[in-house]
Amino acid sequence: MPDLYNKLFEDVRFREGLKACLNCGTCTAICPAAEFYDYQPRRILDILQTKDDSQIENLLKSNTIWYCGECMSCVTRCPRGNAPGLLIQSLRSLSQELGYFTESEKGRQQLAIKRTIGKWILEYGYCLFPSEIMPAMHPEQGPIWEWEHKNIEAVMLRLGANYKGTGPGILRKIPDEALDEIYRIFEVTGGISRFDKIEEFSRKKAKEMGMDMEDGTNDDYMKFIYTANSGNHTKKHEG
Amino acid sequence: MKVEGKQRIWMDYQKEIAEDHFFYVRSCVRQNFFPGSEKTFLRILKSELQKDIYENPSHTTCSGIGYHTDIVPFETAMTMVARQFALMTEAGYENFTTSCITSFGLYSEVLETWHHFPETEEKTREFLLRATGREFKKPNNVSHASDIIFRFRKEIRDKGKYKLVNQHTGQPLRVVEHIGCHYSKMFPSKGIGGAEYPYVLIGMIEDWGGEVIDYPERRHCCGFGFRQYLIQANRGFSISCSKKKFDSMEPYKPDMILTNCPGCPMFLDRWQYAISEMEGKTYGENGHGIPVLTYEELAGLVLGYNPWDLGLQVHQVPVEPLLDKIGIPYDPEMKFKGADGQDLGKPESPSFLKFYFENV
Amino acid sequence: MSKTAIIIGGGAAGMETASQLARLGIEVDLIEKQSRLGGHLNSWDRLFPNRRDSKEVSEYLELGMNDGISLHMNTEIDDIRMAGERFTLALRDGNELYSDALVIATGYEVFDARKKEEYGYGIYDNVITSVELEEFFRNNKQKNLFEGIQSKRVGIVHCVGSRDEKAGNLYCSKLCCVTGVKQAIEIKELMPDAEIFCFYMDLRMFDRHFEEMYYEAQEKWGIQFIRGRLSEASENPDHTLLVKLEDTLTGLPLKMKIDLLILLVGFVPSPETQRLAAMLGLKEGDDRFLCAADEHTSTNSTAIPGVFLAGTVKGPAGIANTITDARSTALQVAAYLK
Amino acid sequence: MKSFGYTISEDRQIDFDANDRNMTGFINSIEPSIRLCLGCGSCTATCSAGHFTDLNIRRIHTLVQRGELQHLKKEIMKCMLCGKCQLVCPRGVNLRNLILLIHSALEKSGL
Repeated sequence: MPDLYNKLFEDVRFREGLKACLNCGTCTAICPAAEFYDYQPRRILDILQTKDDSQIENLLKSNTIWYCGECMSCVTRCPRGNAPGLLIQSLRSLSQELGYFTESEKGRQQLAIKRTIGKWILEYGYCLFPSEIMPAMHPEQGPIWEWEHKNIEAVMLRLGANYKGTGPGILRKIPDEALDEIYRIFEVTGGISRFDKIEEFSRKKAKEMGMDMEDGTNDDYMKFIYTANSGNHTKKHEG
Repeated sequence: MKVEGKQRIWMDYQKEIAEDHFFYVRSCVRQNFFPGSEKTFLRILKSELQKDIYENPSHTTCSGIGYHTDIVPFETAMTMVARQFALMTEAGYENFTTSCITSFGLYSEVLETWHHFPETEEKTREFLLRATGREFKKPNNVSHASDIIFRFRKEIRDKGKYKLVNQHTGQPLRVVEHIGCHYSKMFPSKGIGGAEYPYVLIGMIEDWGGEVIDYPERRHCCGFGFRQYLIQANRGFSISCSKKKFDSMEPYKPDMILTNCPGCPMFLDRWQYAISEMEGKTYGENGHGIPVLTYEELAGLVLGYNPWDLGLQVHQVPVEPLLDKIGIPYDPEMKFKGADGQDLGKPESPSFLKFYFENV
Repeated sequence: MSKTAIIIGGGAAGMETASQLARLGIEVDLIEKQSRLGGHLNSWDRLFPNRRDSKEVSEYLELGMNDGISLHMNTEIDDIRMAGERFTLALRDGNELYSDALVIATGYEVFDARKKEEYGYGIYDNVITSVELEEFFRNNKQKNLFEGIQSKRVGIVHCVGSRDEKAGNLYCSKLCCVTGVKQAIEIKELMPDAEIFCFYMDLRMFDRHFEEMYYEAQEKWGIQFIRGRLSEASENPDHTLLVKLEDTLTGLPLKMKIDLLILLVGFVPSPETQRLAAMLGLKEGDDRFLCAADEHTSTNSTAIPGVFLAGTVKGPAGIANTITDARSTALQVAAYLK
Repeated sequence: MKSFGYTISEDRQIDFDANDRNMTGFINSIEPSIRLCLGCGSCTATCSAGHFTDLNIRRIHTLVQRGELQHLKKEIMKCMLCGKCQLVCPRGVNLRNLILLIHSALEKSGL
């Protein structure tokens, strides 16, 4: 087993986020994830403080670390200056580096995020791009988005955007040189390697689950991870 | 509730906001969902306040949503941020301002990290140089675009045509404010008014004539939670968070919700629609919902800009009841027209949320 | 000429030090900046653990104010000079006092609850401090604490401004726990149908009969203890409060409506203590309370010959320990002056 | 009503005011020692059933005080009523009786 605690400790966010927890629960008290998921940020610190790699391994393979919404409300309140939200980020990073994320339903979703947000960052230079936000995948966006999506160029023109245009402005086409630069940044800093790992471990998992996985967003595995919900995430009481 | 108590706290969290010469970076979510807001922000700064604000066409996403969905490593995000700083340095600017709260939080986090762990700054400089050949200076002043509108709120009021007053009753409009989590929850001193009672939107509402409502779930996240919305299987979390806020604010009968984060207004707007479709429940008066505005949209209304230039037509919750209350004229026929009056058809009407109605 | 001592601070520690030194035949000047002796004791109603009237302790201390003690009320100190083994105190009124020994007994003040922003003290109508509750008990016992409030649920919040990096105080104020339990019982005595909750992290019932009082609170009075630190309070439309904490023994977040929230504010060094320490060059600990010459064996003297400490300038302490400490200081001063 | 592929959830908080605490009152009045818990966890540590199941007797005790009894039916069936918890309790809380009383309280209210 890799030296998990020490690997986590290499992450500055981990060092910044874990001082010494006194188990007061101010984090869990106001954590939106704790309100709706079987989740307590306090427990995360409890486990990490043990430095016990077998417990940490379980955590890295669990749904637990994927419930947090990274709103960082916990950071404001902690009387000891811990930052549970930052610890979650370091745990998620390590879970992906080691491929443990594919062991949980919520962790497996990383592939879907990589293939949407990740792809768009490199392709458009934006985290989102309107033509990609399909009303069918986002029905809650309502009739207004359906209308807007259908008329995107005209609506963007009406609202003064420079949609796919050159020069500055809203939703301009980001110059190819700039896109090349951000690709190189991703290459140099480990971003591309993170993406490759998400792909590689997911492919392995899809095979193990006997599911078809291609490169886009329409294969069985992608559809499965995008929508699968066991319903076991919100339970309040044991038994 | 004693407002003096809050005022004392606001005094403790004063923040320096540059006066002029801004290097501007955009927001991914805002450009997608509220393009009119960014347009309005620049219009106010340039034509109303005569400020110098520069946008480099080469700037990109800060990768914040990727960072907070954890597909983008911290080192990558730091270098993406460094590249934006390099563009600023090259253009000769020192005051960095961003349209996005996630970005604002990330810029703050990166600068703090560099401060506490100087080796990370060194490494980032090396990465950036290797990847792009660029070098950078750190900004002198980092602000969120709402900080700037806050700073010039009185000038906006003085130039304004409208006040946040209900013209039928003469009473101030009752406004709920919602602050993006990453504005000050991580670093209270970086937000006007701190983390517990942020003042950035309250200052605008008060100076423009409205009344601020404080309600129990004011500090609650809207529920975006990055991966919690982006993946369909998790959206139950996202909508449940917003619903909690609506249920908590409902008894106070707010006339509108004002936001400073790009994502929050979209979710608070769309989830009202989704809740109505899923449960038949609508908030606000007469089944119209509670209009959700960005601070730029509200500033634009105060200044008398055409609501359809501000982009208020791309809200799912109709804004007309609010316009009527303030007494702002609008042409219903033009709401869904393109530039030069081009016919674009109309969105369908939701099942429960009242979207089309007679002009009062 | 016989040697004299100056005691700065006329609270319990200063009064008892003065009284004991006078008994030992040493001439004492006792300086108090207010118009009344007794310090914080004047604000408390009944004392833990036996709930005896604080006025009885005040009376005891006043009995010690005998011949040999010159009282300087309403007196502030502008400057202290040390020359050889003599101290010269320049007073605000232009006078000077001289002595061979100096006792710092300037005590503490309570934590400013407004700094704990998320509890809304000074903002929400029904949030008060434990000190205000004592004042209420002392002055308005006949009145209804819940006047204008419909139901009667009280929340008592432990560790307000203590054990809290963000409040700037990492230390435990140690007397708040027992104060909370005492006040819970007292509210219950006044209003038997009140429902009372203590929100705590640990109950530090360190002294004699404290634990028994906790037991009594549970057994006789039905006070409920919920293990979790209060995370935030906000105001409901009807001016009641919505509080949120984790019920850590179940691992679930908990919310409840509270009619009156009482904040158990901790100890912080008084500004006067810090000012005098700076003036004299006395060592402050990382908690900003003053350091004695040795933490275990010389708890009343300082690194400066002739300068002594008494009471809560050294950290949180209750009345009994303060009085005991003051006596021990008096002995050390007497030995030094001999 | 439409479905978008997910549901709006109720929060998991203990909503103290929404809970019916009549059963708590009933249990506490019959077995007053229940009030005396100091949360030390000796009971859970020694619990025979707790070694083989996820039964947590201290948690059950706390949930009863919060009025969260509705879900305990299955949970208390894990208890073997051996009474070791009571033996080790430093405050002499009759936890065995607590289990029995939860049972009868639930039965009384038809749960």
